[in-house]
Amino acid sequence: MQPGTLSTFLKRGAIWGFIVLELIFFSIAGEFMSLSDNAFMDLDNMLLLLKQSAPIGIIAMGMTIVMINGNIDLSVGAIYAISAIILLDSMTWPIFGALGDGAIPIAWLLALAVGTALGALNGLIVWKTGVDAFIVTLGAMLGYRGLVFMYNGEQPTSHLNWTLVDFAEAQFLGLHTATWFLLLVTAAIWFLMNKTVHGRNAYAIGDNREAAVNAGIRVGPHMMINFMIIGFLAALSAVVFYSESGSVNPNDGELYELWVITAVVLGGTKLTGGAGSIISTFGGVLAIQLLRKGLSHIGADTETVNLVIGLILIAVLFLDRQLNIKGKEELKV
Amino acid sequence: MTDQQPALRLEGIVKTFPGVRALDNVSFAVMPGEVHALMGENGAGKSTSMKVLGGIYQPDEGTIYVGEKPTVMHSPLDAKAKGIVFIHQELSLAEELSVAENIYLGELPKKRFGLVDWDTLYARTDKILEKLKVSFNAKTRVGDLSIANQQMVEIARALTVDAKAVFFDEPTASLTDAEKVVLFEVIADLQKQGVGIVYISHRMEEIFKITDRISVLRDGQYRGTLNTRETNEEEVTQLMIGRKLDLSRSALTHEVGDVALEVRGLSCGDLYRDVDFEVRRGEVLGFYGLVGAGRTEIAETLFGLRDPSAGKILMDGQEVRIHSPADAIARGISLVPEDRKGQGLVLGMNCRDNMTLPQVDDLKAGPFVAEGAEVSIFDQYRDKLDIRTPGWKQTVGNLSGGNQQKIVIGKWLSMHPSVLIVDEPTRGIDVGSKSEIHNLLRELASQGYAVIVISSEMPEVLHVADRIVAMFNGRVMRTFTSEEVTEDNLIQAISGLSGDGQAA
Amino acid sequence: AEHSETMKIGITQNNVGVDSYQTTYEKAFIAAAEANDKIETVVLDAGGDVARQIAQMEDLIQQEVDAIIIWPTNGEAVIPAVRKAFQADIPVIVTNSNIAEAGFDFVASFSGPDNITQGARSAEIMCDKFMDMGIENEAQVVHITGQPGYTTAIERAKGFEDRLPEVCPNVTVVDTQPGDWNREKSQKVMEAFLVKYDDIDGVYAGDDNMGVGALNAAKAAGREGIIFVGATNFAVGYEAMERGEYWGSIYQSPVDDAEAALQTAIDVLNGEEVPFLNYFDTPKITQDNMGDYTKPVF
Amino acid sequence: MSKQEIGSFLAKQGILIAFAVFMIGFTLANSRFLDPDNVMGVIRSSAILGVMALGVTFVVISGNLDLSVGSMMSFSTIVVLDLHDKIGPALAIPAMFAMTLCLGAFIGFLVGYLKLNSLIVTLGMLSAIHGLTLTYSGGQNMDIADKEGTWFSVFGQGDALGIPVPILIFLGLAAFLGIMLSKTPFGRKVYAVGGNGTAATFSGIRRARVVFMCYLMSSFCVATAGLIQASRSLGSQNTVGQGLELEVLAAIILGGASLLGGSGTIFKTVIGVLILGFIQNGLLLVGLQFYVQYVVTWVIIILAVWLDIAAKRGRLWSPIA
Ligand SMILES: Nc1ncnc2c1ncn2[C@@H]1O[C@H](COP(=O)(O)OP(=O)(O)OP(=O)(O)O)[C@@H](O)[C@H]1O
Ligand SMILES: Nc1ncnc2c1ncn2[C@@H]1O[C@H](COP(=O)(O)OP(=O)(O)OP(=O)(O)O)[C@@H](O)[C@H]1O
Ligand SMILES: [Mg+2]
Ligand SMILES: [Mg+2]
Repeated sequence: MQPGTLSTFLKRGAIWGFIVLELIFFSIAGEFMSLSDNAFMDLDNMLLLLKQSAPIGIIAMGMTIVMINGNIDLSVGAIYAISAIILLDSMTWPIFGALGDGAIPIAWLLALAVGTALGALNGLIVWKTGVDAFIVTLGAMLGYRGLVFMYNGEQPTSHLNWTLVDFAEAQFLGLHTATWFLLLVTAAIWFLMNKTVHGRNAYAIGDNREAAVNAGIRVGPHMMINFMIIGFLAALSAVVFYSESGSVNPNDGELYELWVITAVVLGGTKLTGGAGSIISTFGGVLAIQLLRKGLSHIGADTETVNLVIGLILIAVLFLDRQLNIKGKEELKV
Repeated sequence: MTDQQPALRLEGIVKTFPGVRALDNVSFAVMPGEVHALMGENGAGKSTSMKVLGGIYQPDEGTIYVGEKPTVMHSPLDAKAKGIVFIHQELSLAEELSVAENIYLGELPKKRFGLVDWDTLYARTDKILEKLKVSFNAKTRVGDLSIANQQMVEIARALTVDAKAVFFDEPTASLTDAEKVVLFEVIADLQKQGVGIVYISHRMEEIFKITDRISVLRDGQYRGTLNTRETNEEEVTQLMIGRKLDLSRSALTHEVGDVALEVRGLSCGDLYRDVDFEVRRGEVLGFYGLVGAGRTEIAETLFGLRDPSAGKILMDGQEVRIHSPADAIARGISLVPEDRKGQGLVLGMNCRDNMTLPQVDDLKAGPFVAEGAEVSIFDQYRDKLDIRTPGWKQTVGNLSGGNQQKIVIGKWLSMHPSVLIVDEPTRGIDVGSKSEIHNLLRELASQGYAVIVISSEMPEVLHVADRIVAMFNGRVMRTFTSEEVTEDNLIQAISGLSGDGQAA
Repeated sequence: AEHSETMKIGITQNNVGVDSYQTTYEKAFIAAAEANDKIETVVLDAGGDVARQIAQMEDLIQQEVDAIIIWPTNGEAVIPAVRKAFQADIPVIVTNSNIAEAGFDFVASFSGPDNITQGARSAEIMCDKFMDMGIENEAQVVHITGQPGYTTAIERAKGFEDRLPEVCPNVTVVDTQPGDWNREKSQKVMEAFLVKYDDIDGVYAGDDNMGVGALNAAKAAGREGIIFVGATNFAVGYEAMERGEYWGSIYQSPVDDAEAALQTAIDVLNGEEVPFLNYFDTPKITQDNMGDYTKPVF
Repeated sequence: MSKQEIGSFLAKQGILIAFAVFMIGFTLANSRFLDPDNVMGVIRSSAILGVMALGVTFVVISGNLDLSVGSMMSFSTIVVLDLHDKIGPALAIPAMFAMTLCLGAFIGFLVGYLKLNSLIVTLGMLSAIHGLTLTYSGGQNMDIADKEGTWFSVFGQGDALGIPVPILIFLGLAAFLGIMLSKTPFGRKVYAVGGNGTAATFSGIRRARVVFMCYLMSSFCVATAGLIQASRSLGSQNTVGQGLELEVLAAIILGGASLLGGSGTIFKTVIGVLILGFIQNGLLLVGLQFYVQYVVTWVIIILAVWLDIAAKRGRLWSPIA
């Protein structure tokens, strides 16, 4: 084993170690503190965990690309809400009325198209104006949210379609529909980032934008494509979730960006870009969902949940840093 | 070669930046199969010419011809498509990616569906690496390579396309002699294939060794082209700086005083072990060794940036513990670091503020920074070091590479240190300024400073140092006095074949 | 079912941290549950997030509780989750604000205030006062609503705006802006209203927190004679009424709310007959009758 | 003036120009907009956000972010209101400042000395401090019992020389911190650390200490904002500061500071704060829905930052291919 391999291994595995720790903790604590007779690690509960990870998880995959690319997207929560509105509202449009359930795929496509377009708009602004993505998407987070409210005022937008609900609630090979989407997206994005030229260029641009420009990579369109991907995935997440719930509040998806970024960072993606792994992001998503689920399993109250989630985030960051320190002789900067 | 048409020609190029006329009517032509040197002082406009050609900047006036055709270079991509390749002065690599991915950055071989063709990629890379005789392989992460090896990766890029013209901007600034030899072979190869080569360097010996013609810029203006075989260093220098240079070494006109700094048995993990040396007031101590020998790490330890794992540091006979640069500065140690962009300068700050940064706490009028005092310090060192800038308000990032380096040197000289450590002080510095800096270092020593010079250029250490510490692989192999040292025994020592028989 | 042993009741609340009504509700709920040794509870908070609430519903179903009480974050989005509980034979009691009609089939009972009536009553309180003052034909009112998107906010606003023209057809509502259930936000909104309109006779706020924010703005601007009416009487509102600065509100106790919900759940589990819409009473409270009510503890 | 000079004038003053355009636009739309009472009112209600933005400006220039200021402000407000009735205002104020500074010191320690990423640390603290506040208050609103008789109301409601005290605090603090940032060695170090932390370390600057101090200043400003807030309404909900962190960031960005660190000034932040305040107020006066404000803020942020960097680089469109 080369020197450093152990710490690399530990680092890569840190998130999975953390997940195991959570599982052990909640299983034991659950024995004493939970009302439920079912164990925390009950198979059904774990399947639910995967399903419940889907809304954040699907977006997190897109965020990983964007962050590896050296950008960030704070507007995903708003895109999620807009796409949801389009999804539910379009099914009630008179032109699709005659189609019955045939309107469903059209509604899906419309929602996905809108999400992709909003992502494209972010990407285009980042590309053409050269304004930092953090600022562009911070603005869009407000602006897109404004659009959400403009669409239907403060009213929720609802359309409960039981066919859709049944589809969303279905289980195939034991896994829920949402889980399938999450797994498919994870696999697809993993493939994109590791096997394709686009993916490798994303790493290169995030690592050293100037070098990429000098090497003739078309950085602008490349970034725009990534913003379109995350827009698409935010919409897909909405499609998956709202197919089941059938109603969207104008403030739905608020703070999603924070949860998503948290998951991605827990998974070890560098905030400055250039490094990150899809599989670890998946781990990050599970870790967060597990934490939420576990805390409610043992009956922690609101203030404790807030406190614990905040501190754990910091603790994991700290641990990650400790694992990364090479030794005492490291340069002190 | 006279009746051939040029591979690439510039005509009447003008490029201005706010307050600076960086290129003022520059014209020259590169023939296929020639090595064409571009020379000039720091800030003369060499890198800017290159960036104009590469589509990174658009010229305000003038025309670029590729072959006979007037051409607009829209972007680096465009330039590349037209067969023009650039090896930039500043390393331009993605550290997290592999060597192969960096070499083929922007043009990874593809299979169907945009998939990376890894097999082809590695095969091609291996072929290039073989040519370059390097020790790393295609899959190594670039961030794990030494600076010199990273430079080799950069150079490897020139070999990936069928280039019409290749530009090298100071490629040897951080290469060892062995690697230079390889580089020159590569250049000769390209030359044979009829590629036009533009070679930017401040090192005369290289220029005269490998180039066919020399074009000279001064203050953004074209000063003429010379045939290398028909000219000499003196003429080129004169054209570059408008006067003759005195290259003689100022002899020691003073007594060497007592020991200012002493290091005993100093070790730092695997980086270096059991290092002993001392430096006296009035003396220039050189550190010479191959890249990776651990010299920089010793300097960083002395400057409080690394904690030693064993050994002690003594100043004026007293053992001292230095935990931070602030400690080091308080004890009168200054360090001119080797990486000016990363470690030396705050690029977005102006020249004055950069120069006075380490002493900003001491330059006070009441609770405020005494800006008048700062300006006068800046003016003093601008004159002393001949820094070319429109004024102290200029953002340092807009200065040419060499002038940036001078700001860093000025920054630490103005601290009046008792021990001055300079790490690769003349990397990227033009001949005129280089000899000025050498003289300055000698002069400082004669004023009673203890000076440590770390350099990878043998002529430089031989020229400025009174004694030379030869390092190999983290150990001191031998310490030479200037009487003992010869090129041969120095090379032996730094290759691990110690002059006095200690094998490594 | 026969429930001689302990009953396990799960509750998922909307957003506990957001105001003291919800906090007091949670405390009262836990206290009421602890007072009854036949009951064990799992108390969850959705933090205002629909997705989290649905996940909590799924968790509660998976934990096989005997009944679920839900304070919906969105009255429609939770319907499929409620259906799931229904299909798992777990009775669901909706509390505080109801779910949409499409879900009524899956719900055992709703227990809570009638927000539309509350809004209407606030309109009546205001109108009556205007009549006392003799300005019922010219009065201008501004309306500060709760957090956009929340059922409670929407229903109260609807109740108020539908009822006011019925009782006082000549009173005009000149402007409406949300105060997000937030006193500070509401103060800012009111400041702008005060600049914009020289003549404001009444302010209706979706709850007393916002009402008091608006009152503070009016006091700071030195504008007097404005009639403030709110809803969900908070301690601050009660105090302002004592000082004679705030006219009236709707008395709604989170303790009643919580106890009613728990009792409804127990009744359902015990197989008793419960009305489907189990409203608890939320009377009008004004400076005139406030002596009949104790000061709220929240 | 040459074209270039116009360009650089626009670059430096662009935000002021945008500000002027806005003021004129709103005045045309509603004549009361420039009413002295309204202007005072806007500045006064911007003071709380403004005071917080002053501190965060230091943090941002030093190259970090602070997303915890909103929930920290809720904490300060709740604490000082609670202590007011328990130990009296004279003791409550210093006690609250001490507690808030402890939080700031904790964040400063994590980001400065342990070198943890500030985005994530302050995100974590956003949640953790909210939990802390809820634990402290038990989730209840906090109100002062005797609202009429306390001198505590002076910070939020008082006047001096005809000017509301919050405005005096805001502008006074802005002047003080502005001078500190632009004229003192500490200010210089903040810029250096944000511009290039490694180079700052190599220059003998104790980077960790500088970052630590920036967070301390930030928490000091938050405590001051909490004081004004508490004094203004003499009672509060637990969520009073929620979401302000983003408004603070928006104001600082509008002022033209780079989130990468190393640039920005207090003066520009003040302008940014005022722009946000006047937009909010202006739209309310014009009678537009609150969500129009979101869209307007979006457009303005992007235009302001775009024009700013476009003027700096001398061309409108980004040079990236
Ligand atoms: N982006 C810029 N903005 C303003 N001035 C610039 C910019 N780039 C270069 N300059 C100025 O243009 C002049 C030429 O710089 P250039 O980098 O071409 O010099 P050089 O000949 O490569 O010098 P060196 O040998 O030091 O690398 C210098 O005075 C420099 O300060
Ligand atoms: N970017 C880098 N990332 C990781 N390790 C590096 C990097 N650069 C250098 N090193 C390692 O640090 C050590 C010292 O490298 P360096 O080239 O600075 O040596 P040096 O003795 O200071 O020589 P020189 O002064 O010629 O640079 C080597 O072991 C090298 O592998
Ligand atoms: Mg150059
Ligand atoms: Mg070195």
